[in-house]
Amino acid sequence: MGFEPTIVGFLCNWCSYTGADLAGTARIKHRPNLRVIRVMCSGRVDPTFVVKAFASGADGVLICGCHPGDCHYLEGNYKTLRRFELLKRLMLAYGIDERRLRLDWVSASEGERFARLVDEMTEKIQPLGPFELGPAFQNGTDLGLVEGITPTPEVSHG
Amino acid sequence: MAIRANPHLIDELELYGAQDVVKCYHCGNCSATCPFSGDSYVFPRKSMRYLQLGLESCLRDTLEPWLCYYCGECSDECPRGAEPGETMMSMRRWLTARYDFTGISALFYRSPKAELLAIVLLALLTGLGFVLFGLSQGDLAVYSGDGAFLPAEKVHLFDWTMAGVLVLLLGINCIRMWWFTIGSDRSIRVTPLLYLKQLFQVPLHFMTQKRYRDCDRQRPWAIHLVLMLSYLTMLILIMFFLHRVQHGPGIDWWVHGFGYAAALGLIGTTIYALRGRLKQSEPHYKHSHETDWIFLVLLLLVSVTGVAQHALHRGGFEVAANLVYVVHMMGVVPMLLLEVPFSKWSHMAYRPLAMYFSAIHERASLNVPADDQSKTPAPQVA
Amino acid sequence: MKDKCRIGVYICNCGTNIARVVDCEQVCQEVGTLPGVAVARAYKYMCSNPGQEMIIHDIKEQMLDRVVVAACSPRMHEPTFRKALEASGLNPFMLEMANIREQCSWVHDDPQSATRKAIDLTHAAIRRVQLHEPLEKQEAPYTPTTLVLGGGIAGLTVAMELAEAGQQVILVEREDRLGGNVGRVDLTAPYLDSARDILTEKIVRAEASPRVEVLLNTRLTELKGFVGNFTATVEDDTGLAGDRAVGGVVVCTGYRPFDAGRIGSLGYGRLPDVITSFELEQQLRTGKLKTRDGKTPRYVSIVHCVGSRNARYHTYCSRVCCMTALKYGHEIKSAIPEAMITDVYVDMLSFGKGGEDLYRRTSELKTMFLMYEKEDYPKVRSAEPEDDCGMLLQVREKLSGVTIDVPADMIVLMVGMEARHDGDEVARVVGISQDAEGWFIESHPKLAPVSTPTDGVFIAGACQSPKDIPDTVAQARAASAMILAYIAQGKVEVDARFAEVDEDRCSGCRMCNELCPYTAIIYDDETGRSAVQSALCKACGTCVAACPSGAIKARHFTDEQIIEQIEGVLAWGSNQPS
Amino acid sequence: MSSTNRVGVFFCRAGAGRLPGFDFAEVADFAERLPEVITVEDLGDQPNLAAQDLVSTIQRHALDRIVIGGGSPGYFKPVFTRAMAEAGGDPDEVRLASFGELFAAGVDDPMATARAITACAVNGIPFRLAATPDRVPVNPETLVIGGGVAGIETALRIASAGYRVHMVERSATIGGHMAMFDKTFPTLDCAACILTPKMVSVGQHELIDILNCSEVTAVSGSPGDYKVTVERQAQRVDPESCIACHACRDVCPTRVDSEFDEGIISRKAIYMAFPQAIPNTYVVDGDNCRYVRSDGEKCGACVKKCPKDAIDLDRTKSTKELQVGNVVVATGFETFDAARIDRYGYGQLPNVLTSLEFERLTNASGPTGGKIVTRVPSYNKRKKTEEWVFDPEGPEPDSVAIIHCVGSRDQNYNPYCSRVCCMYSLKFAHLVKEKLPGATCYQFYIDMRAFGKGYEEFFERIKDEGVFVIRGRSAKIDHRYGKMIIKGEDVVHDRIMEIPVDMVLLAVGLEPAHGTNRLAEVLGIHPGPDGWFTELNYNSDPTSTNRAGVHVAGVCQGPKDIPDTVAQASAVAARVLGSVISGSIQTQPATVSLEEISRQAARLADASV
Repeated sequence: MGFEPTIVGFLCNWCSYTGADLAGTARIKHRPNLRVIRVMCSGRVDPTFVVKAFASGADGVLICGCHPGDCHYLEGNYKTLRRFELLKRLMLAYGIDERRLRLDWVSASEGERFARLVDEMTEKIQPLGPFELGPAFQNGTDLGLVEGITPTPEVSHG
Repeated sequence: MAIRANPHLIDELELYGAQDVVKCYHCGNCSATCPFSGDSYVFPRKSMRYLQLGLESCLRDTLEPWLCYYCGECSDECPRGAEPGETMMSMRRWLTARYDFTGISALFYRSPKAELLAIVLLALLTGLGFVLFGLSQGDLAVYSGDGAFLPAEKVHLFDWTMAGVLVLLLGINCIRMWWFTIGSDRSIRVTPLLYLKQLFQVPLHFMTQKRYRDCDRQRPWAIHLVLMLSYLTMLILIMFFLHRVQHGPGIDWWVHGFGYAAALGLIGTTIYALRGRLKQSEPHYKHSHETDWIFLVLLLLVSVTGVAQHALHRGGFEVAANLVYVVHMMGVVPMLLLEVPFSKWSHMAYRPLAMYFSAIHERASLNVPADDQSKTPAPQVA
Repeated sequence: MKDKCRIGVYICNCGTNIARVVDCEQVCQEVGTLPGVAVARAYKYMCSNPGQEMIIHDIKEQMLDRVVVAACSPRMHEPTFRKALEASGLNPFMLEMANIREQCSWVHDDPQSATRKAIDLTHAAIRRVQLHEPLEKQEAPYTPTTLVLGGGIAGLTVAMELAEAGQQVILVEREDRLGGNVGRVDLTAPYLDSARDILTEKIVRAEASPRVEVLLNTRLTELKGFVGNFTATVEDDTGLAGDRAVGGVVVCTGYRPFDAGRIGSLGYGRLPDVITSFELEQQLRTGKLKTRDGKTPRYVSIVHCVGSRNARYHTYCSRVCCMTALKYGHEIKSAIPEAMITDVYVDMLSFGKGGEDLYRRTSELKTMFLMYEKEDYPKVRSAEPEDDCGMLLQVREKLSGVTIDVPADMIVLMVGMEARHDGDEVARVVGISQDAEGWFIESHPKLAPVSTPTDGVFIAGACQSPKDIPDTVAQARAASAMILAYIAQGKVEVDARFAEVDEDRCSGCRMCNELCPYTAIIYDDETGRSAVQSALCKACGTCVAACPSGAIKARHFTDEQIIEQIEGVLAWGSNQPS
Repeated sequence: MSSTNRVGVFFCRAGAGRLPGFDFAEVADFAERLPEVITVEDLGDQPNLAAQDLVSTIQRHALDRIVIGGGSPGYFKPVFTRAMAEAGGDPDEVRLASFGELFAAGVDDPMATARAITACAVNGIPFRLAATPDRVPVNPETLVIGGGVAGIETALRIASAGYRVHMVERSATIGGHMAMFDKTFPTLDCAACILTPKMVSVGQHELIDILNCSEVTAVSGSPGDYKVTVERQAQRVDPESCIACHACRDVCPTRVDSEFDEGIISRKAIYMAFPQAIPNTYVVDGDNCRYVRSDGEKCGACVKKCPKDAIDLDRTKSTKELQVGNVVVATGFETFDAARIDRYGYGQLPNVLTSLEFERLTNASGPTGGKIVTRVPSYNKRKKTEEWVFDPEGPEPDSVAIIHCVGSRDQNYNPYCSRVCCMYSLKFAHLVKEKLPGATCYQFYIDMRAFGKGYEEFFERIKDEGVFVIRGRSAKIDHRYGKMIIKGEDVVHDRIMEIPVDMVLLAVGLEPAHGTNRLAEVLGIHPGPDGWFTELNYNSDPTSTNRAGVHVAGVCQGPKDIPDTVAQASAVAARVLGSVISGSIQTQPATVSLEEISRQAARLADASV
């Protein structure tokens, strides 16, 4: 059995989440590795969410929003785009393979595109193997980048 | 090469009786209903399509209308009232006209008035001829034997002359039929042996109409067979035993026995058919072209006058018998001369021939590498 | 707070939709042991009455304070279950749904991994719901004026429907006349009634009505605000702009005809007597049914599915062309009784009331029907002098298997319907989405065929997908019903999910002010802090993600809730020995 | 436009099938006396008119306006337009006086209406514009007849605006046919997921009263204020007390075919149609209950068993009077009786199923739990007979054929297209392929009518799934050697197909629900030639009827799919809300005075100048 990565997906409510639902209604089969978290807009995706996801054991993170120009909130996805550049540099600094993080656009009518995206991403991450926390990353966590927003630490894991 | 559509063909066929074919929307119900429609010949839908599109050459070259015996099942179940059965009937009329090289047939079918006129003229001419002939050499009061008004041997000669003309006319038409349906078909190669091997089909179908019996309803077949056999019996009696037929007044059971049976059969079936057409009692009687009426009326007239002269002769009414004989001939001549090569009666030749040709065609096309004949369709992926 | 949670977890089988792939019992067992979970159940149809009753019963009996439903997409049934929570006296926001149908059972085949995923998603929902806070719904007044975009038959119907109910309407039309595409039509199928009479009545009444304000040559350039309280900026040709306060918007922008010139083989634009259905309509209206050189055509050919049912142009069927073509058969025959009509089609879609009858009657006119394979368009060429016709149309006729040349003096192309080129602009302004073909997407084809994801904005008629007149009128009225329901209520509930600024943490940097696309955040000079105007906020959360001091909180999408969810989906994996 | 028009009126009788018993002479006589009319001609029923003759008529009388009167005068308009253009007149001045539409809808005095329509056309004004409706006060309550998806949608729309709705449903539960479906095309989301929440909302809405097991027996009153008599079958189970615990069902000795499951399994005489039924209570089927049939002599077991004492088998039917302003008719359809076509063998061959039976079979909550299996013989101990039943463990079919247009598009049965069968057949093919990937599936169709949003795409997808689509109506089903042989012509490939299959699904068409004619009589509205209720105007007013305040929604007006039904049902809600919000309802004017016509015409002329 090969390595099955776990990918955390942040999908905007209006386009990408709807597109993912459409993949469902159209029964477009794809890999079961993505775990979707719904946000109202891709602009809502705080870089700390991404860092948190990796810290909690995700092997990859996918952020999806409406196509540039189509944002339900007019320009939220442009902000995501700008923020994403910053995020990539951060990833580099942490020594995270950039293939583990992806930003893409899926509109409400692109169920097929969404399914393809999930498959592609899964296939790309598979050969990379499970994500391991590098020293830089751990330093980052120590620096409080993540700690600051982690809620009540006494939560036990299921 | 593309064939040009002829939007006027449908108007032409309308004259031949195909009034409802325009309604067909090609669901294929008729072809699937038809017990004859099968592996090599799928009809009537396809022929109806040729007709709708005015593909004259396709229609001319098809044997399919002759394979239909008009049981009427297709018309009964047609969801659009397109009358596929009647359409096939009309196509047979049209094909008859196309096979006929003289153009007379086409004239008759397109204008029944012309046919009626021709019949009346020919009848009068015949009547006049026979009366003059009779008066010139015989005695109106003598029916048979010496000095007969219309002596059997002379009539016999006349009959054989007429038969010669008929065979010539019909023969040419049959050859044309062969050319259209088999001869000109480049896609098949027919060996003389195959022609010979299948030749038995002609008498077989002529005598038994055996295919007709495969229709779901068998009664029309029975009626048709009785009519056909009666007619054949009568034909043989007249062509070969006319002398004995006319002989009298005693009853020659060896000949007259057959004659009575045949006359009964002819009169019975024609009355049945006329009644059926009047009452539109069966699907194939629902629609009547003028030529159908002319044919039946002539046949009934000829049969009745035939019986009448026989009876009058036996009853000793020689003058009356001779007069009725003339009337009889006034029916017989137009009926044979006009109906056999040019109109409805030609089908007694075309139909068995069609069976023969179709059997040849079927076997000949087996030699040709056929396209996929499998029963399951290929997935229709665009 | 979290320790004291009592969560009810409900896993829906959705008949077999979910249960076929996901082992619902296993999900139930695994999540049942999680901290905070008081009860976990699986049931055939959670959304049905017994299912909802079960939840309500449990809330009361088991003293639940939070509910997780693992079922279909929240876009489908979140409102349903929220109502159920409300019915039992719980705040509706104490609900979280895990989407284990659209995003799990329907897209995965392997039961094991699908069940795993369903458990993870449910687990995440359980973790998240623990941090949910009760939110109170807010109400806002509803302005009983409606903006109708588009003055075609749909727009006119909406306008008159509302005006007759005594309500104010602003009818905005981009062109210089009302009537739209129906205005170009002479007679309607299948009864050949006058389209003009239908339109005249509506236009005259609309223009005469004191309740309908007709704005011609005008566009909607901006729509601000929210349901019941929109501010619409309309701009006319001269650039003169004005703001209107409206409560709801109905988009009825219709369609445009397909450009037949795109299909080269049909000869449109190349041969003068190849015309579109709209050009024929014009000829029929003016009584001048002539070829370009002034002759009366003897052969008229009508070609269906031009631009429709073809992957290269539009996959969809344009729905009205078949009936219109059959109508043309009658009209041409009436004007020129000697004309021969050929009708080249793919499938005959004469499906409406009276449609099949019209088809039969057209057949009886001796119209020659030819069937071609979808996408295998006929080829049109000029005829030679000996052909005795203007053009020849070559068709690979399916039902005879023969390639046929059809004589034609005039060829009518039944051009399909296409989304309008300015559709994306409209979609952007009013905040709705388009499908791949450019049609506006309704909220749900069966649950809410005229609603859109933006509350208060409705779509009607052929801008949603091709439609004939009766279906357009029905849809237009359906949209009117939605508006009238708002008006009758006189108020709207405002989404409780908006952003809030924690004044203590706000540094007053004003970064968020610029970011907000709805200018809902205003900086207060006196306090030196920013504040969100909740009614204008649409809860996108961009400001939340951007705030450097973490002072902004998105209600119902807080950082804490999302992070808890992230940990939830990954909880199982991190517990596994690697 | 000057007031001295020269108008020619022509009556075309051809296609007057829409006008039985119409007196053309009377209208012609009337038209002749109108001031601007120069000539009136009755062109009889010739189908083709020569443009040249008309040109000379126009020129002879110097006509500047033409009015064509008749049942469907539009059929003659193009030749008049052409003649007008060739005679040098204004082709826009060819007006239609169409009597067919109002005739079909049924008006009280058709001749008066015809005269008014003619006068309007002569004056160049649409009848509907000239005939300004009156407004009368309206009762804000609404009656919805029929609790299917159309009735539910209308009721919810009206109630959500804050107005009371009475919903009368003939059967025990609302939901109609849609509740029986498994999936809906083309999105394949489950019907229950869409419908049951709406049913729940109806059941819970305080402004909606559901009267199940009830029928409307009489309607009196006038627009805006109708008095409706509703007859309700005996309520032998008290809905307030019933807790749907099944105890009564378990002891009931009587089994009858379940209507909800299309008779493929049975139910008891005390039953709930399906677990999600609304109202969610048990009902007693009085026609089959042993106690009721024996006048209280026998049985009564359920009464003793009920833990809440909710059952009283001695109750009798009751009537209820309602006062409403609007009536919405949403009575839907029933399916064509496939047994009428004996060559398909329905009723004789156990594995020939109708579409509704298959919906139940493939439905997860159906008798086999959604498994597609063929019927197998089984010995019924109670009846001591062998019968064919569905066994969830029974054999799966290897091949399934679906025949379209069963009873539709056929002059021997129903000439009209039922509009939904093509799509649901494609859906069936998909379900077969999804649940039995190894099975072969054939579709026999005539024209593929995939016209809605996403439908054509769905058709393409079905083909990609490997379903064989055969253009050609199957003619018959034979039974040979234990297999059914389906015979049909593949008209595209010109061959006869004889395919052995294990299961045949008949895509039966839609017919008006039984009792439609009686209801029409009670309400004073008209069913058309096909039996569906006639709308006031096909194009501009597809939901109104000739009686003001009586609306038609959904399939009872003509076959429709679910999106179109929902849209139409909401459209009716708009009409109802429009009237109750404004407090008055518009009457349907059937005639208009000459003075009014000329006044309106003058106004129209001023407006267009």
